[in-house]
Amino acid sequence: MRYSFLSLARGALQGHSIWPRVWRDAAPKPAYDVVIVGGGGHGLATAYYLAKEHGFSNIAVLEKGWIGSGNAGRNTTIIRSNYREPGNIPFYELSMKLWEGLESDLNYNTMVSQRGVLNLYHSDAQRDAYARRGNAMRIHGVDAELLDEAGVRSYAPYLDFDNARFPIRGGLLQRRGGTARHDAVVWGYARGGDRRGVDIVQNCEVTGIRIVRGAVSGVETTRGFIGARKIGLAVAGNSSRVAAMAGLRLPIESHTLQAMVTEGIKPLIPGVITFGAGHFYISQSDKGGLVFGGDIEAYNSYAQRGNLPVIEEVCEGGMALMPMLGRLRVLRSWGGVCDMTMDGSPIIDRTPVDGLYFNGGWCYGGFKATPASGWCFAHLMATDRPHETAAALRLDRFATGRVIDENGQGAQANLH
Amino acid sequence: MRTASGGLIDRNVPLNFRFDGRPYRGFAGDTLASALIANGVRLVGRSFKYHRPRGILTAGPEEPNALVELRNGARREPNTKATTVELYEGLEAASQNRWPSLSFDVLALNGLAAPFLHAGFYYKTFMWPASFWEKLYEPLIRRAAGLGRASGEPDPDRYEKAHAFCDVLIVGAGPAGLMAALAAARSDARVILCEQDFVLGGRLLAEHFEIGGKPGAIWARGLETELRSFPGVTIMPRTSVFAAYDGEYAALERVSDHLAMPPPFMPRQRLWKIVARHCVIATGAVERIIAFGGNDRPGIMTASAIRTYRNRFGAAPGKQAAIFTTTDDGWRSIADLRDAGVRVAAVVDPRSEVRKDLVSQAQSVGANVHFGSQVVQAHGAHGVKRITISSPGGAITTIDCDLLGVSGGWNPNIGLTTHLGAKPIWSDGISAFIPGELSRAMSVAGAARGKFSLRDALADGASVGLAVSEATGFARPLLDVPRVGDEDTNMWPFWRSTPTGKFAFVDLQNDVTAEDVQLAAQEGFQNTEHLKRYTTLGMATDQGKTGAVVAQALMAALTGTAMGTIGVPRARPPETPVAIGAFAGHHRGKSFRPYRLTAGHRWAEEQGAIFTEVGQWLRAQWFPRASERDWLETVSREAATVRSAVGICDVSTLGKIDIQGADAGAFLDRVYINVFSTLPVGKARYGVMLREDGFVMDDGTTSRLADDHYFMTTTTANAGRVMQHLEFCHQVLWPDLDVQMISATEQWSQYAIAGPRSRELLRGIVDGQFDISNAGFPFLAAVAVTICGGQPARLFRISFSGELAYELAVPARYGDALARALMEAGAPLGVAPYGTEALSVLRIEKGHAAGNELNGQTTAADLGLNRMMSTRKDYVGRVLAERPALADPDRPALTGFKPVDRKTRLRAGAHLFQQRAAISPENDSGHLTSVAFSPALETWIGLGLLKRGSSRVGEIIRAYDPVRGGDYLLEVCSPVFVDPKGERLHV
Amino acid sequence: MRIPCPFCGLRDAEEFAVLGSDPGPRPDPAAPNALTAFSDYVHLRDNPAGANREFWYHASGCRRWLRIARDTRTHQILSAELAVPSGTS
Amino acid sequence: MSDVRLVAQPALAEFVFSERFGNPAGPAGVTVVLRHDLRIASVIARRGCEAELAVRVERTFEVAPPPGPHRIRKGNLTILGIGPGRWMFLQEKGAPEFADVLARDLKGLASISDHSDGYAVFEVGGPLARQALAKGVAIDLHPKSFGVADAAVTSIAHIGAMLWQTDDAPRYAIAVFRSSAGSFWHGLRDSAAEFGLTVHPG
Ligand SMILES: Cc1cc2nc3c(=O)[nH]c(=O)nc-3n(C[C@H](O)[C@H](O)[C@H](O)COP(=O)(O)OP(=O)(O)OC[C@H]3O[C@@H](n4cnc5c(N)ncnc54)[C@H](O)[C@@H]3O)c2cc1C
Ligand SMILES: NC(=O)c1ccc[n+]([C@@H]2O[C@H](COP(=O)([O-])OP(=O)(O)OC[C@H]3O[C@@H](n4cnc5c(N)ncnc54)[C@H](O)[C@@H]3O)[C@@H](O)[C@H]2O)c1
Ligand SMILES: Cc1cc2nc3c(=O)[nH]c(=O)nc-3n(C[C@H](O)[C@H](O)[C@H](O)COP(=O)(O)O)c2cc1C
Ligand SMILES: [Zn+2]
Repeated sequence: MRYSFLSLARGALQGHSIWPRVWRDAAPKPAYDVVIVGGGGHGLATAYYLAKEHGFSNIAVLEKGWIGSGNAGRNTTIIRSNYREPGNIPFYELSMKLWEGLESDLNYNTMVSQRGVLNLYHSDAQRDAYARRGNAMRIHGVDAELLDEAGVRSYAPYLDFDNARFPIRGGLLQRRGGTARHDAVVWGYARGGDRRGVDIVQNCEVTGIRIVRGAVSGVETTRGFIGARKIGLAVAGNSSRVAAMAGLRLPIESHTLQAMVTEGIKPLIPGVITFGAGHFYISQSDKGGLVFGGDIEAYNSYAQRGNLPVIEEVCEGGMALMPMLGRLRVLRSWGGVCDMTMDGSPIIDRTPVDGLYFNGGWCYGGFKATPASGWCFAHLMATDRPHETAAALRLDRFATGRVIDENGQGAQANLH
Repeated sequence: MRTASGGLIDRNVPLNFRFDGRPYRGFAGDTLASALIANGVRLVGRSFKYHRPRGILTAGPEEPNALVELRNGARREPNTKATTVELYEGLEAASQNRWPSLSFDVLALNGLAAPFLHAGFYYKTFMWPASFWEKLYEPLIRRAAGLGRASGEPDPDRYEKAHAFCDVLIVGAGPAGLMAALAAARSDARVILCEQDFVLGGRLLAEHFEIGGKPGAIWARGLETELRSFPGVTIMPRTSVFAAYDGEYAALERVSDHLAMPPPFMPRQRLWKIVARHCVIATGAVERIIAFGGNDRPGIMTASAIRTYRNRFGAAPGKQAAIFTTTDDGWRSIADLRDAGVRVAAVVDPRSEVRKDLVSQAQSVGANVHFGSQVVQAHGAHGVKRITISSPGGAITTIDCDLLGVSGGWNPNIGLTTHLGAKPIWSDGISAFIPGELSRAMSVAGAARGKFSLRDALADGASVGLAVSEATGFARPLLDVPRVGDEDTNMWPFWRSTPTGKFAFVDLQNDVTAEDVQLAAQEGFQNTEHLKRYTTLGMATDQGKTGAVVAQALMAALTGTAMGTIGVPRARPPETPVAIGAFAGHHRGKSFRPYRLTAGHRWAEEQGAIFTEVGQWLRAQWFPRASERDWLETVSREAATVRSAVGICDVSTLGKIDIQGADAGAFLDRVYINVFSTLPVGKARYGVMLREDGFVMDDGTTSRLADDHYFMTTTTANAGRVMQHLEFCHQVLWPDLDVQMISATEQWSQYAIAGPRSRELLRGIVDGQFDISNAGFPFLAAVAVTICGGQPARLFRISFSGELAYELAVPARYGDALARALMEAGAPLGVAPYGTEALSVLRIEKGHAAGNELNGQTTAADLGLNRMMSTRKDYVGRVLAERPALADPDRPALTGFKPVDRKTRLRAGAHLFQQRAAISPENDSGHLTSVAFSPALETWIGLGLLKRGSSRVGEIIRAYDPVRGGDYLLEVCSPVFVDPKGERLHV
Repeated sequence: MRIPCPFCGLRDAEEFAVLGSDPGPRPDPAAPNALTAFSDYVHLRDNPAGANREFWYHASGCRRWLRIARDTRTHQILSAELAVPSGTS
Repeated sequence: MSDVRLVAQPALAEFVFSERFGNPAGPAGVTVVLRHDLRIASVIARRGCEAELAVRVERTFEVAPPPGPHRIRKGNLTILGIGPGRWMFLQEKGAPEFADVLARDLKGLASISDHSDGYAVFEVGGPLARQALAKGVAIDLHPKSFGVADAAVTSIAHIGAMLWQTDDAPRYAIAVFRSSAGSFWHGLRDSAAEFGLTVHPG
């Protein structure tokens, strides 16, 4: 069923009986050519592109809960390609381009909204760092503008310019950045994959990876053994646990990232704004809630929840930047388990086990990567060669020293 | 209407207020909602999607409908639940989400378009053309969505945070909470009792129960008095415990919200962080709705809310009522309505029978009783006027009423029990979710765990209280549970009427209907979480407290599953919404973060310094003079003064670490790339430390004051991290070493005295017995001296500027005086203070790396410091610095740059390309890290990281800075622009 | 979260800096496989869902490094001890 | 040589104090005294010397350094336990040589550093002192869990501090780094405003 104004009208007249399931409730088959572990955005996008771009037809996505129950279903929806390191920029820019065509590709409104992403700076050193980053983006053909204080004042007059502990000096603006409706991305890819024959199997937790003579043969799951010639891991926050099933140790720690949403209000904040002197970023959802967050919890966690100090810190940042937020109420806060790497950048690579491919290390920033991650992971799994834009996202970069450390924090996961 | 008597309001204290501009009057003890009801106001707001007219559904924080904009101007609070607003004199509130007015709202047309606007309709359309989304569709949706309007102005009120500790925290002061508190108090425990309401008593305030022969509210007041007599008990009204976190609870005290404006010196709200050894959750239960057509019309209320308005507020929400109930306590409303002078036209109960006395009571007030019946539709545009009911055999009856009480059963308030991850479980007994397995430090009592009758709630509160006292190590006290009559709690799970009718809501605020649930099921969004995310069920400001479970029950029926098997709804903090300002407390504006000032701060201020933030420090950036046009002129003058005469600069912010112990030298050898154990006493040495991953972490000068005593300096920015790193190296890696360290940053006030005349200046400061001649006190000497006639100080001959220079440190109490003394002594020599900017110019002229180069991505070799890397010892980072990519000779290395056109201004952050190479990522060969206008060279100069930079001196390259429109040629040169042989250091 | 510092007592986690998981002993820099051993030591982590051994630094307290075992699913602290037992520093 | 004599400036000299802040009604709920007479030195036991150090301290000062996060007072000497094998020694009305003398007395057994200028010390009393402090202090000051025999190194509204109780009134002493004294004072002033606050610049 194609979605359009027309079909919507038809549905309205026929009492909605016309709408079929968005994806089938597939039961697992005994074996597949490709099994993707993890029904988040990345797993579903990978399956979709494997089917659409590489002609695979016998694919399953195995999800331990319901699709989108991981970070895909709980992120703050920011998409951008304003990276600094040459290992990252082309990849995230590919993602941005895919976002720009995603809705017509999927025939699903994922509400990609290029409302602009502004990162503020508060010192000369920060300005220089953003200039370096903006220039790197421009050299890669990505849009970037460096605003001075006057530029920020006219772009976002409601910020606190006059009483700030760390005065705003300017910002790096990517106008093509913005937000997308996170759940819709999951559902859109699921629908797209499903229509191309991908089996989406929910409530199917992978509990083991069967390896025969150094090569994968399938996965043990809570719904029985499922054979597979190739297995792709896209389990984000659970990367270490699943990789351990194949005997791998990863340069990853799992940490909670919290986010918050306020009660709905009429349009107040048009774009996405990130504070440069504290941990705080914000945007407004189409429903009206201000969606905001900040730093990860410093300790390892799989609990999918965080603690009060980070919430306080985030709100302190919010009040420092936008004192008009004071009386708006936090309606809900939540947490997700982030796969933090030792250099803060992701990994899309083969593993030492034949037929086992790894996609993870998305830290707190993998939503924006969803389309490109699926695209590049599908490319890697189909061709056994890295996609050109993801060639730097290797697993061995820690051993060789070719790390992609955007902020220069070094090998401590919770500092990225 | 206000009843003639009754209620807990104070009829002697009338209060005037306005709603949508019209004046009304209420009484002390009213909420805004009860006062509106007492004034006959029924239409209070508009719903989210269809903009349907809405009234007041409940009497508590579970309210989905009666949202208002409270107060005006900068104090405007959108989405405020009228049911939780304590009335005060002069209160102003306005309806929201309507245009142009509450009674005529253009977007109510959405209601007509409802067939198009079903759950998730937007995912299926608005896709073409792509650019129309941001420009057209999205702005439309955004404007239509949202509820109230933010003020858009800085919040003028103050917020506070506070900490509290207790043995037992009790949440909720209903009968269960009060009994638990009494038990704990009598056992001598330290008790905190938090109640979100402004009166203690919970449902006792809302019902006409008697306890031990006294009205419930009076009993509660008596108990409150007894509790207050215990010194260990703290009672906190107007305080919601809104979250359970690891080891602490978060609560919000609404200190001044019941007043027009906070009194002087008082915050608006206070965020409490409560550490309790044990917590008793006694939060009661919330009555839920039933899905039927038009169940959202103003005048439709939960039956318990009707009783609350009648009994607590003396307000009757209508003239002619009907009751639609599937619980026995719904029937109890009849007596209360009768007492309020409200006619009860009918009682509709889907069950086939209830206890006889309930029936006879209904009949005694003239109500028609309809068993096995259901309300299928409510009618009335701006408020219910009529209801249609269907009875067994399909009979349809119409009943006139302007008030419909609905009782669909009770949901225990279990939110707080789930925050730490415990999963609720479904109870068939009460047809509701009850708390699952809890941590050992948390108990639940009363209606919050399904002990619904008053008798049970009292007994449960008492027994939980006693058990908790014992568990926390206190003696079990004597406690009688007061006598009360029995109370009906029978009910029958009943979720929706059949037929369900149009606009049968399961989420009133977000306009989610039973039809939407059906559609979600059909499209595969069946899991509770998919249902929620697809339809927005339970995502409104009430978090679905009255309706979400109805939708879940519908979904269970549609999918043929048992409740709870396709997902359990997850509550998240905060239990009730909390203002962002409260989480921030006083950390906003200039108080966002503490600031740190050096001892010379006031002196610098007097010198006219402009300050800049470096971490938390404020440092003098430059010292402008009236005659100077701009900062560049000032900074150039300051730098030139250092090169030609003498300048002084406050460098107290550098991290200083006192390191002692027999193995101090050996320890330093392991943390620095170079050797310190051989440093002679009385000498200083520049050191570089790496992180274990081989990249540079920090640099600084470390002096040896005695055999077993070193004094380290770090960069200002990294001081904390270095201290932590050193402690790690000692305590974790090498605990065998005899070394002790402690930060001494704050003890010493330290000034750089730099320039060819610095020795002359010092001669006027340092006491005569100290030889500070070039020979007697050569470059890198570091000793204790006395100055100004006996004041102990430390003198270092070190230089960041490349000039003859010193750093002089005194105990911080003399920091201010020393700056003044240095200025005085230097006056004849032309001394000037200089700030961080001139400091930066001077160091760039000398090619010294600083923050922009020590960016965490550079190796010692990148910075030209590889010769310092000792090969004779192990040190942190040595091994991984040998990784192929770190040892790659192609890496960008520290290089100097001058513009080919000497007038060109350089800017840090520009990227570097071969002169004729195309601008492309592959050709990117580095970037400018730091730039300065060099007064010595009379041109802009720069440092940067350029691929194979050191072998490219003389080459002309291109600097590309598109974000600032820069594109110019540079000459590659040595990073040392001034005095390349370093002769000036030694004069 | 409240951390039971063996010296200071139960304190708010805000007072601490946490390094992350305990990577085990620092490898022998002179061993022939030092490069690999150090790279693994610095980068690879077990990252278990369950008991995890971690380093916490009581930065706003006694400035001791603590070895803490903590359940990453519940945040429950299983044990906490000073990195250097008292009396040996 | 200079004939200038350096004059000491107390921490917080840059703040102008008036007698009374906040709520002007009735007696002040909180009183603050700034202590400028304290000499402060850290004493960190050398490796393996803790026991011997305790003996030496006891012999010298007639009081043993407390082994835990405790406070002990003897004459004008106060010792705070700030970490395992680490103490702060404070001398009231102390002389500038305090740290040097300590270093001499404890030579070989401990490393001594002078911090006399590194801290600003606030003494906070008055009937509502505890209520005011609860707005920043994250440890339980109830007499059941904190008393004159206790000391704590902690953080108060993002500012590092040493805290101890000087008498049972109760009065508390709070030492914060000199550079943060201004921020700390602002926080304290705001916390105490509702109770009324008097200040003695000491
Ligand atoms: C609060 C928060 C805010 C964020 N904000 C942003 C943002 O603004 N912008 C941005 O770009 N990124 C953001 N992120 C990061 C982003 O959400 C993630 O990086 C991204 O979603 C990860 O990819 P994914 O969608 O595939 O992961 P997930 O959705 O987490 O998918 C992994 C899936 O694997 C499943 N799984 C795990 N183990 C197993 C198993 N053994 N068997 C079967 N299935 C398994 C999980 O259930 C899960 O559904 C945020 C993250 C959080 C937590
Ligand atoms: N007959 C029935 O079916 C039925 C059903 C439910 C309740 N009840 C009645 O309810 C009462 C049950 O007693 P109880 O004490 O368990 O509940 P209660 O509802 O009387 O008291 C709960 C109290 O907790 C407060 N509260 C809730 N959440 C809070 C929070 N997060 N922070 C601070 N305060 C909070 C509420 O404001 C309320 O005062 C009895 O009077 C009983 O008659 C009857
Ligand atoms: C962009 C975004 C907007 C959200 N808006 C709302 C909202 O308006 N109301 C709400 O109750 N929750 C909102 N949430 C939070 C979700 O209810 C939920 O907490 C989150 O997806 C995590 O799921 P969990 O709490 O079930 O773990 C939003 C989440 C996201 C990511
Ligand atoms: Zn400690």
